[in-house]
Amino acid sequence: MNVEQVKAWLHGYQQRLSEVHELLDELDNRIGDGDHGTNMLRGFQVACAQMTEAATPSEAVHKLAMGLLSTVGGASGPLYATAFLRMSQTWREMEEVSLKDLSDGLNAALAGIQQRGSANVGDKTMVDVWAPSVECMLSDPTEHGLLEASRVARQAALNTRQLVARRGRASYLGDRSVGTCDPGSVSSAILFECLAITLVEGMEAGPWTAQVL
Amino acid sequence: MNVEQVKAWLHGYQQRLSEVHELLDELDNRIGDGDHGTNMLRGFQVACAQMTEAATPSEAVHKLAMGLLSTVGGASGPLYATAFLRMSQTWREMEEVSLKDLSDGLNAALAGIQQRGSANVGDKTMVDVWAPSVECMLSDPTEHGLLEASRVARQAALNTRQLVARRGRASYLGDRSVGTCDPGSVSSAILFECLAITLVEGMEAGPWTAQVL
Amino acid sequence: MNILHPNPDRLVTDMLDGFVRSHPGLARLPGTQVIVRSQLDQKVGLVSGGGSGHEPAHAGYVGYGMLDAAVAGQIFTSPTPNEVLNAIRAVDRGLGVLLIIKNYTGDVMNFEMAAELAQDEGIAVEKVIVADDVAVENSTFTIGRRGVAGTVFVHKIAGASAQRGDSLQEVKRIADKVAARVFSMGLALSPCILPTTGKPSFDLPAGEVEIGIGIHGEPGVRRGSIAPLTELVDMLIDRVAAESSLQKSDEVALMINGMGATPLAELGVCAHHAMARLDQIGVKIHKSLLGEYMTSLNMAGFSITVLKLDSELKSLLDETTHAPAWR
Amino acid sequence: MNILHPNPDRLVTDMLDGFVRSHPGLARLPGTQVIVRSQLDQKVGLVSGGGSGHEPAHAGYVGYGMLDAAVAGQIFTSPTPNEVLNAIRAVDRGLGVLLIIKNYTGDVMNFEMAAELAQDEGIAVEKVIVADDVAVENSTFTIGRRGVAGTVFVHKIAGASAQRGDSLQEVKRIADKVAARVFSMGLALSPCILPTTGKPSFDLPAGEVEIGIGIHGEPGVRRGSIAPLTELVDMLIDRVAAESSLQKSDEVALMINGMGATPLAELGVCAHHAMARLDQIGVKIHKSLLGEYMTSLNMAGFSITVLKLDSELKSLLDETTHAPAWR
Ligand SMILES: Nc1ncnc2c1ncn2[C@@H]1O[C@H](COP(=O)(O)OP(=O)(O)O)[C@@H](O)[C@H]1O
Ligand SMILES: Nc1ncnc2c1ncn2[C@@H]1O[C@H](COP(=O)(O)OP(=O)(O)O)[C@@H](O)[C@H]1O
Ligand SMILES: [Mg+2]
Ligand SMILES: [Mg+2]
Ligand SMILES: [Mg+2]
Ligand SMILES: [Mg+2]
Repeated sequence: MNVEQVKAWLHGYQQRLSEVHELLDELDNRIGDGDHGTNMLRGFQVACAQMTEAATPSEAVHKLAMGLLSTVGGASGPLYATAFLRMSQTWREMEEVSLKDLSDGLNAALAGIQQRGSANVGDKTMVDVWAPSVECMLSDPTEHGLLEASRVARQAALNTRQLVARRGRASYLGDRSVGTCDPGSVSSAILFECLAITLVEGMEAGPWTAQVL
Repeated sequence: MNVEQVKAWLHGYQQRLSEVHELLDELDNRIGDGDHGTNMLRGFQVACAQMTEAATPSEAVHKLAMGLLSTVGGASGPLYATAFLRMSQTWREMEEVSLKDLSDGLNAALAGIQQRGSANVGDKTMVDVWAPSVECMLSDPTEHGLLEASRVARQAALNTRQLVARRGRASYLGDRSVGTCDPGSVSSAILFECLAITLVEGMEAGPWTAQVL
Repeated sequence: MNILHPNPDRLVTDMLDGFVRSHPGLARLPGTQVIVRSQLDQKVGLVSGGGSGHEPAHAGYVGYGMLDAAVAGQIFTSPTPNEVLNAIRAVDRGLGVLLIIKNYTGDVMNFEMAAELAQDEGIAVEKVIVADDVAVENSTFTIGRRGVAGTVFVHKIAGASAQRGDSLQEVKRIADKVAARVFSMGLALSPCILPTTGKPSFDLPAGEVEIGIGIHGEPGVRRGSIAPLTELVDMLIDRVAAESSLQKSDEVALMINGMGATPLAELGVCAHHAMARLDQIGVKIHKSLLGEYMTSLNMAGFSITVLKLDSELKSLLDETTHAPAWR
Repeated sequence: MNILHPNPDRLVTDMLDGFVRSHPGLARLPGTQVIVRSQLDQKVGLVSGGGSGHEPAHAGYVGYGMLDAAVAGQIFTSPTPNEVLNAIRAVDRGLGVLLIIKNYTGDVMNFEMAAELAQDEGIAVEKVIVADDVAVENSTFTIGRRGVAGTVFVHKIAGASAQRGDSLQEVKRIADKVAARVFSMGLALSPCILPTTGKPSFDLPAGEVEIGIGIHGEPGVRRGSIAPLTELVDMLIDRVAAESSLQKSDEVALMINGMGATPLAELGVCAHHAMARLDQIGVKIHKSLLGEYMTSLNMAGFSITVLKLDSELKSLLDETTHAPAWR
């Protein structure tokens, strides 16, 4: 993956956010404070514009992270920013990242998310998506593994519906948090999906609608 | 009219208020602040109880007025209190009041209301009811005149519907005050009606409902 | 959805007791709905009041440098003459009492009857009638304008005058001057819900606003469609400016007053736009008040008040007060 | 019905500008959403903040004797680390800075990232995390309780400590002590309407209340049917009393906090009932605050906060402050 592909991935994601931000707000409204889509869209709009000058994958995600850090706020801001900062560190000095490097970067990102937010799998947070998807990529760092990771991410996001939230704002609802998919998990699954779309010919965006979620 | 009849009149009125206070509130809600029925009921409940000891018509309405003065508040409080104070002055020293005395008392009451509130006929206030009814009684101080006064009062209250308010809270609405009967006119018309019921055999209460008003 | 009051008859007295225990400088005259300063100074007494439902008015303006007593009626109902008389008697220190009355038929009549009763007892009583609501046309055929949020400026400035020891005539002169120079207009985005009936004070279709409202949940003098906030604010400021003949170099005090259910965040945005408009006109803003000063229960909306200052009013406005709701 | 904002992106900055021009002691750091005292004293700096929509929090608590800076995020969204860092840099006088953070994942992470960045620059930074909401079960499996209205007491008392010249460690000790002794719980009679979407934050059938709400328009931990106010108040007081192990002879500060759309009249009635219940328990009320301190836009409802005092906290609580929203 070269720097242009990294940019394509993230611009693609920004584009997707502009389509689904109301859906993410709606999910967050049910078990949180209704701003996850607005937060993410605001952040990626500004942050993506700051990537323009970046010459390497590492630089691109670093600029993105700094942009997120100064615009998103909320819980998702520091978490996504930390994730991209860790990718940037992993890919330092690389002109291009292999699928193996990509997997390592995503793995480091997951570690960063967990360090910042101390959530575990099953807590109904974005970790529920990142953990199995990264697992997938690590064990099979190929196009096939990436497609699989995207599929797994989607399923994991849907599976958060039946979980009781134990981290983040939704956790205050206790049992009442069951029955709605976690918004950060959905935004994370879409990030993995956009990655697969960028790197794998013929891969298409899945339906993310209120009916499905 | 002896003191017991005065008390019967006002207790009858209190009883009637407990039936129509929500209607009066509703009328006041449309062009005022929705409290005329509540104000009147609160006032007459307390004030009627204070009449018990009264030995003469004058004393009865004096005690009633003092009770109203300490409980009603709002625009209607001082107006009705002034009205009954003037009746009390007119009837001073009388053991019993004739229909002529009654007419004089009501006429003095009207003068008091106009002095306190400086409203004229046509301003969409209780004066629109008092003025023609008192006129009626003065020109024919008999049972027939009283029945006629009650009928005139009712019609005058209904006629306030098409007037633009120029005094009281409804006046702030300007042209928007047209289309609803003035609540103080309705409560006044019912007062005249109760008087006729007390003094004239066979007289019955008319329908005061949202449909009619 | 309103609170369910176990005993609606005690709503006002319970509220007053909650207030008094939260503000050590206030006391309730036993057996009445009158709030007085717990310690009175040797000066002209100031009494205001009106129906309840306008909190923090009027009890919130009782304190050093403002009122000596506030008389609370039932919700949106003028207090009775007896109650006002209780207040006058309690605060008179032999130097007379000024009544600050908002121009509503009920308030005027009840306070005037009380003034007559007090004068009969030998107490010197003067009154000022506040009629700052420029939404209502001023004409000799009507009862004139309503008293709304601008009344708070009369409390403040007359309060400072009385506090420094001015005579009853002088306090009245100053109060009349403020009343003559204060102009307000408001609008509602929703009615209020009356605690007695649980019903809205009027129906307002989505997308419409009531323009030129009073403070008793009444509909406005006209209905408009909802426009961006800047337009609504400009409309209010422009009307107030025209009615008060605001000039380029005038100095004013501004009040952005919430009607009860408008978030302070949105009032802050209103304040920003209102000041921007006054800047355009070239008016100097000496002081700006932001918050809830004269409410209409839980009505959503706001009013804008402009007081034209001169050096006398300015210095009195800037004097210290300890009344809990002035800030 | 909400206000129509011509430019929703500028909602927060317009609001802050409206605030700043209404309060001469406040200034906005140019280009940021940080409100600072216009004159800083040589003392430990105090910074708090969070999402907007809680007004008068947090800008209203900036002033002599309370905060030095408040950082405002977007509506209900934690501010970014950059913004918090701006505030820390602005108020540090070489004596260090205390961050007062409400226990929300977003607030904690963003403030902590800012603290790390500031420490990298050589600024001494400490933090206190407020988690006063007893509606949420406290367990090691969860993130613990939320920070709600009780945070205002931390601002006040830590503010007094810093103002008298205490060291960063001492201010932190006192702030932690307040945080450990403050307990809150609230309920909602209606959701709030989000200005961004114009939609209610949740659906609530008529006749029901959300019990144990936060301050971001979230539904409560459970739903109940509407009961007379006395019962609701008793329920909140009893829960707070149990969680704080209130004893007969304890002395407390009480806060009755409106969520944004509940009339002050009704808050006064709440205060009356709450104090009656505390009287029954035999607790002494040293001070009682009544009004809107930490809101959730235009949500209808209220919260009750009890702070258990000792002589140290009592004297700091009684110290002077000029922050506009403290009264
Ligand atoms: N401790 C945590 N660890 C990992 N992810 C978290 C944590 N807390 C919250 N999240 C994620 O953040 C999302 C919410 O983000 P957002 O709505 O933008 O912020 P906020 O909750 O502050 O409003 C949740 O859906 C969840 O996936
Ligand atoms: N100046 C006036 N003269 C005569 N009657 C008046 C005047 N002003 C108001 N009224 C009467 O009072 C009634 C309203 O009374 P009420 O609702 O109890 O008081 P308020 O208007 O203070 O709420 C009106 O319907 C009208 O008939
Ligand atoms: Mg959220
Ligand atoms: Mg009325
Ligand atoms: Mg009334
Ligand atoms: Mg948020």
